[in-house]
Amino acid sequence: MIAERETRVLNNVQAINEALDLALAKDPRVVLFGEDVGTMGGVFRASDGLMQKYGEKRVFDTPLAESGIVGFGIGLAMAGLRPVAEIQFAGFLYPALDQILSHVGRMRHRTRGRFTIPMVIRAPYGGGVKTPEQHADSPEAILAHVPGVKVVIPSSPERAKGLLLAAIEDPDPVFFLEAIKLYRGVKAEVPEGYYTLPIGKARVVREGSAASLLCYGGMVEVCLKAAEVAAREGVELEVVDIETLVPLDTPTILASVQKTGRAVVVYEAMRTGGFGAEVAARIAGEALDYLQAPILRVAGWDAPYPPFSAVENFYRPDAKRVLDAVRRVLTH
Amino acid sequence: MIAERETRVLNNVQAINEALDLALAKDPRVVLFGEDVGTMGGVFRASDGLMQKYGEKRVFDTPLAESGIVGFGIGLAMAGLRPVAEIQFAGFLYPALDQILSHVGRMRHRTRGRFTIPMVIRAPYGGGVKTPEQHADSPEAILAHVPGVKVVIPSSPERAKGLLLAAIEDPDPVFFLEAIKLYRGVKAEVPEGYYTLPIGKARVVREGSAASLLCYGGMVEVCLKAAEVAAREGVELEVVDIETLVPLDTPTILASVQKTGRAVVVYEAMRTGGFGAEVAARIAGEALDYLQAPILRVAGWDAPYPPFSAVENFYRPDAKRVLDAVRRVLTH
Amino acid sequence: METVQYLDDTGKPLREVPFSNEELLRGYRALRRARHFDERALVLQRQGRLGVYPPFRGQEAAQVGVALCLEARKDWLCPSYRETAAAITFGMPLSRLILSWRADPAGWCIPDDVNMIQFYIPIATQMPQAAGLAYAERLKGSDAVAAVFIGDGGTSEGDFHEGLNFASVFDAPLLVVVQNNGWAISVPTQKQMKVQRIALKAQGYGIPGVVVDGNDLVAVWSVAKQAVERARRGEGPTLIEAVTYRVAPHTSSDDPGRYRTEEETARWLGRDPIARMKGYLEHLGLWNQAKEAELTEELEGEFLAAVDEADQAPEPKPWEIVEQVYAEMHPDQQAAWNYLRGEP
Amino acid sequence: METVQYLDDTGKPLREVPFSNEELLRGYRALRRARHFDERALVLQRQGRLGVYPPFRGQEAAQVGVALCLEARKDWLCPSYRETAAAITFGMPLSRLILSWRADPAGWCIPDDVNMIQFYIPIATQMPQAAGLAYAERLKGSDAVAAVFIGDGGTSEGDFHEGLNFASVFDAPLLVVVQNNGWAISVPTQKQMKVQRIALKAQGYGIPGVVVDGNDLVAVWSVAKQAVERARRGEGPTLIEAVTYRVAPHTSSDDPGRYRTEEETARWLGRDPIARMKGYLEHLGLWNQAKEAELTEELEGEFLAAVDEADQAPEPKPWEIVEQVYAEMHPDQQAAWNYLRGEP
Ligand SMILES: Cc1ncc(C[n+]2csc(CCOP(=O)(O)OP(=O)(O)O)c2C)c(N)n1
Ligand SMILES: Cc1ncc(C[n+]2csc(CCOP(=O)(O)OP(=O)(O)O)c2C)c(N)n1
Ligand SMILES: [Mg+2]
Ligand SMILES: [Mg+2]
Repeated sequence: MIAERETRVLNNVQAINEALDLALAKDPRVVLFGEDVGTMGGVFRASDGLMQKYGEKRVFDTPLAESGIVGFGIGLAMAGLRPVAEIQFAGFLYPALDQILSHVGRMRHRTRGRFTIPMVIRAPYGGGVKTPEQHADSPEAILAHVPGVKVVIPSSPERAKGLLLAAIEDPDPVFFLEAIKLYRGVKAEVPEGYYTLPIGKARVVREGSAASLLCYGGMVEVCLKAAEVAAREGVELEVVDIETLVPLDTPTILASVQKTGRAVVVYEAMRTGGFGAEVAARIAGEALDYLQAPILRVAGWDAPYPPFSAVENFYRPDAKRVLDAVRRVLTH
Repeated sequence: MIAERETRVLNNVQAINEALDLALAKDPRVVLFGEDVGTMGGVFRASDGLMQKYGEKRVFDTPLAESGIVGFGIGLAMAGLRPVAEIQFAGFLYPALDQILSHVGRMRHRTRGRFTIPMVIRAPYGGGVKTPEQHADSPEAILAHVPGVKVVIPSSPERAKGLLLAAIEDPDPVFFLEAIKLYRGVKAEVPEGYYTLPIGKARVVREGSAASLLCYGGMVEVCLKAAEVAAREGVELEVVDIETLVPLDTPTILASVQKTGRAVVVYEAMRTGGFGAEVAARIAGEALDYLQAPILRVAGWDAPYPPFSAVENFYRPDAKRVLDAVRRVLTH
Repeated sequence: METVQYLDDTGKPLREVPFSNEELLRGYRALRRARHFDERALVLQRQGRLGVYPPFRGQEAAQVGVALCLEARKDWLCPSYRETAAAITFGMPLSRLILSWRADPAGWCIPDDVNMIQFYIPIATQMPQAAGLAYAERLKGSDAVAAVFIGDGGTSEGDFHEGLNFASVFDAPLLVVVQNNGWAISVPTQKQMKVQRIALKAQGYGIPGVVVDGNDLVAVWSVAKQAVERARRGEGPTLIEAVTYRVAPHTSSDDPGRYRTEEETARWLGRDPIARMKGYLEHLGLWNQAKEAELTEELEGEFLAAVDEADQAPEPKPWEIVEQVYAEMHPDQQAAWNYLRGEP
Repeated sequence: METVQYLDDTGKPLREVPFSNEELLRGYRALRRARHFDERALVLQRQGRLGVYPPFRGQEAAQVGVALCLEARKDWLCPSYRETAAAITFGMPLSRLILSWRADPAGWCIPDDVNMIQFYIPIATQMPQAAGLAYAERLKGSDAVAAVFIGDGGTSEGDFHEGLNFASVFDAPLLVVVQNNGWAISVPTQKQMKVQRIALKAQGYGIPGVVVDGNDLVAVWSVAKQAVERARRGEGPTLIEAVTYRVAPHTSSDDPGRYRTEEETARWLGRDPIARMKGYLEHLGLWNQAKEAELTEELEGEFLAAVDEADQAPEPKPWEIVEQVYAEMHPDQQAAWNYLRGEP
């Protein structure tokens, strides 16, 4: 918590809306755009009231075309603006992946620094709220495999606000994924006014000695819940909120695993090729001698996120599945 | 090697051309298409002579649009054909990623089997031959994170021919990535006639006891070279050609690592989030107790594949870098 | 560009109508069936017995007029998520549609005798696929056609362009039906594109483009009929812009009050496609109060039966989510399946 | 659609030419500079002193005519990989261009006083970016414009459509120049699209579309001039189809013999843009043998100096490949950097 500041209770969407408001007020180069971002204030209301407050030149609706939105943003960025684009759902980043893979991450490298893309691309991601098909995807592993971009996934209103402001100040492109489940699912004290939080740092959000739960975004509350349950049985789990996937704070992850000797990586994307594989690989590459049990992954199954609402919650990891894995590493 | 068969010395492109020819001859549902695939026979000549032989209804040029090519192929497949699409370079799969992520891998699941996509998408991938920018990308990790698709990457003419014929027979969508470096770089005996090789099996291509080199595609020759050099120093390395990334043959990988106790994963894509992370994670999850050293990864650096020819070879792993890693796991 | 119209807003004919009385009655019945489903589906949704539902009120003629020209066993229907009316007319059982909007696996598996692709969420992705489906029929030597639906907003996506281009280059037997309903969620068509008429886009592809009054069943039906005949003759695709209006919210979760005025909607309610067709039938002396009441009762019966049937669908099992990923289960799915069944 | 033309194939004027003698001489000089570079670059390439090189022979007028209307410090040039002639005229130093086609980092870093985006390999991706660059200038209140180049093949990509739509919706001050050079590697324009004239696509976006003889410098120059003035006035984008022909191979690695006849190429060699302009200048008495010889000598001197300068560029260092990935190096790049420098 930022010291000596008034706070207010906000949910994630409100915190994000406040961050966008503060960024528009502070830096005239900041522009906000995307589908339904202007008049309507975004389908989740993240930009609620901002077009009305800052005008259509700063906050505007675009045509329905994600490659166009990202490509247009690249142009705005190269011309010196600070574009903040919203992609309505992370599953709709897919049409923009060519612009992302071919340009967003390559521009600085290709032009040896002559052109850079200080752009933020926001998108709601993840499941748990019975959305229609493809509204619950978690494509962070794809983004983390794009050279030259940063990937940030906040897990609370306070973090979301400070990290989003840091992302907008960042000289490099930042993907900012917001867990849909947390938009209105969490309310917490948020410091007032403008503040930034450091991109590239993982955080121990609960200390423990029995095993490390490594997670981010929507899985943090799941892991904290699992840790609580375990604590009742006297098992103290450590929960690490990775928060920034790229650049990854490997030292903080290793320090936790070196302390506990056991690691469970939790993410809701499809297991194979998910970002948790990278986390596991780094541990296996740099802290193997400390491990007393296999590194387990609790993740979405190797299947599409189910479009079938009645059973969707069997896809997304929950406290029970996390605890099953914890039991396995503890009894190994 | 397929027993009791005449063989002929072919390079990879010739082997692939022969497979396509045999598939067109055997199954009237097979159609070949893509940019410059018809009249010109493909920029690498993989479909050389096939339009002339089978006519423009079986083998045809398309407009320059990858999303269109894959989407069109999906339609052909749902209507009962066996489309084989060529994407000119793997780096140009990016405009098609929406069709791939939204539909190619989801169709069977979404329609509970009513509609399926028995389509093969071929693309040359990887570096080492001083191609222009984005002609040397290795996006296999992205494809391996798409639920519902298979990913095959052959490492020799014999394997390429038999696996491509298996891919075309496969009831599910198969991505078939062909290492550009091997197209003309390797010549070998290839069995004559129609034969298929099993998708979903990894192969020990060189036996050894000191450590396991886990690799695929263009990295297999690099690892074999490293193994030869090591052998001269009396160090026997085992080389496993993963060959099929999805579905991954975990047992063969684990068996090798359980035998050697040491694993080095080699791939040329960017290290972070690369498919080698998945391989390392599976070993760390299922064979940890057998490991006598950290699992190391030798891969492309966390940067775009360099568009700068003079120095591109410092990006792609070579025998020296593999041996540096081997030394580290052996001296651990 | 001239807008094809047969009936005025009251249903008075403006020109000679090329359909027999039987056809007209069949058409009206199809409109009413769709409308009835839409109204009752919204009620189910409010009762929590459907998931997110995208109503099509006001767009019935634009969808039904096209579907009436297609044969479910032979031709292809490629909808977005908005085309439940087209699906009903095309031949999808109502119970499946209820299950479909309940996001139930039993609804997502389309019957073998209905050549309809599932409702698509990712905008415009159906376009190149529809071109491929249509071209495949040509390759197979059949005279089947495909009809693909997309919205005004959908025309902005790259796939709209790539699909149209492929369809035109390969002379695919395809109807591209753009329902210009004025809105893409909160974005009006004027912000979506600079051009006044979407049908003008056809000129960039060397194919015919037609603007039709999307609230006039006779107009849509006859325009679609000609396009289908043209396609069956092997003369290639047609782009049809059906000018209509989404008088309902974008979906059951949308609040149009945030972006548009009641007046605009009211104006379009006065052009209701069903009232217009009814007016015409009455003008022809083919319809009256009694018949209307009878039909309503029949449709209600049909709907209730469909709901019963849908309610009898087995509860989806957790492990179904890892089935049908591949033709056969691989170890990764098998492990998940075992876990979900509580087996070790 | 009528094709704008000022000079016939011999250079005889067909209508009044809106440029002064000084301008005409400047234009001819720009054509010759480009041609000279292209010819000498191919020689370097054969000597192994350039990487893969995409020649533009025959397309000089289509590129130079547009670049002559732009200011390098103020306006934006967004090329594909084909527009080295536009880059030269726009103001890129020849030495940088040589290094650029040598795939040398020193060439990929564009001088600060030249607002040119790097040559792009992924087809059509420059389109929405150019719309963004152009719109940004409007937002900033400047009257700068952007010109984006794309090929006939590039028009098939979704980004061509999305970029045009964004540009038109936002009235971006943009010139979209499609060089219809007849081929996309081995695919002729007729297989790429069904429509006869690419400029017709403008009608689908509510913006002006112009067809111009791409081998007629005067025509391209005047059409581009009007489009730039229109854009500076804030009236939005223009689509220009420059009809030309790629008389050379697609790149230094291509063999046109696999897909086209000598005759077709020969026909277009007879419409050479430089011969036509030269003919016109001679017709005006502004040019002769002596001047031509003098110019050639001067251009050769300029080129040789540029090669010398390029050759003096420092050898790229291995560790440069992990530099400039982010504003500051992260541990992952740092580790790679150390390894590449041979430091532990
Ligand atoms: C690729 C993609 N981007 C964004 C969305 C979110 N979305 C769903 S419907 C919609 C508006 C569609 O408008 P239109 O095409 O006119 O169809 P209508 O809803 O009017 O029938 C949007 C933006 C999506 N489903 N897919
Ligand atoms: C997205 C993408 N797909 C494919 C390619 C391979 N490719 C390079 S140039 C080319 C043809 C381009 O033709 P056109 O747009 O007419 O430009 P021209 O070469 O004639 O100048 C192709 C297919 C590419 N570079 N990018
Ligand atoms: Mg609409
Ligand atoms: Mg061309």
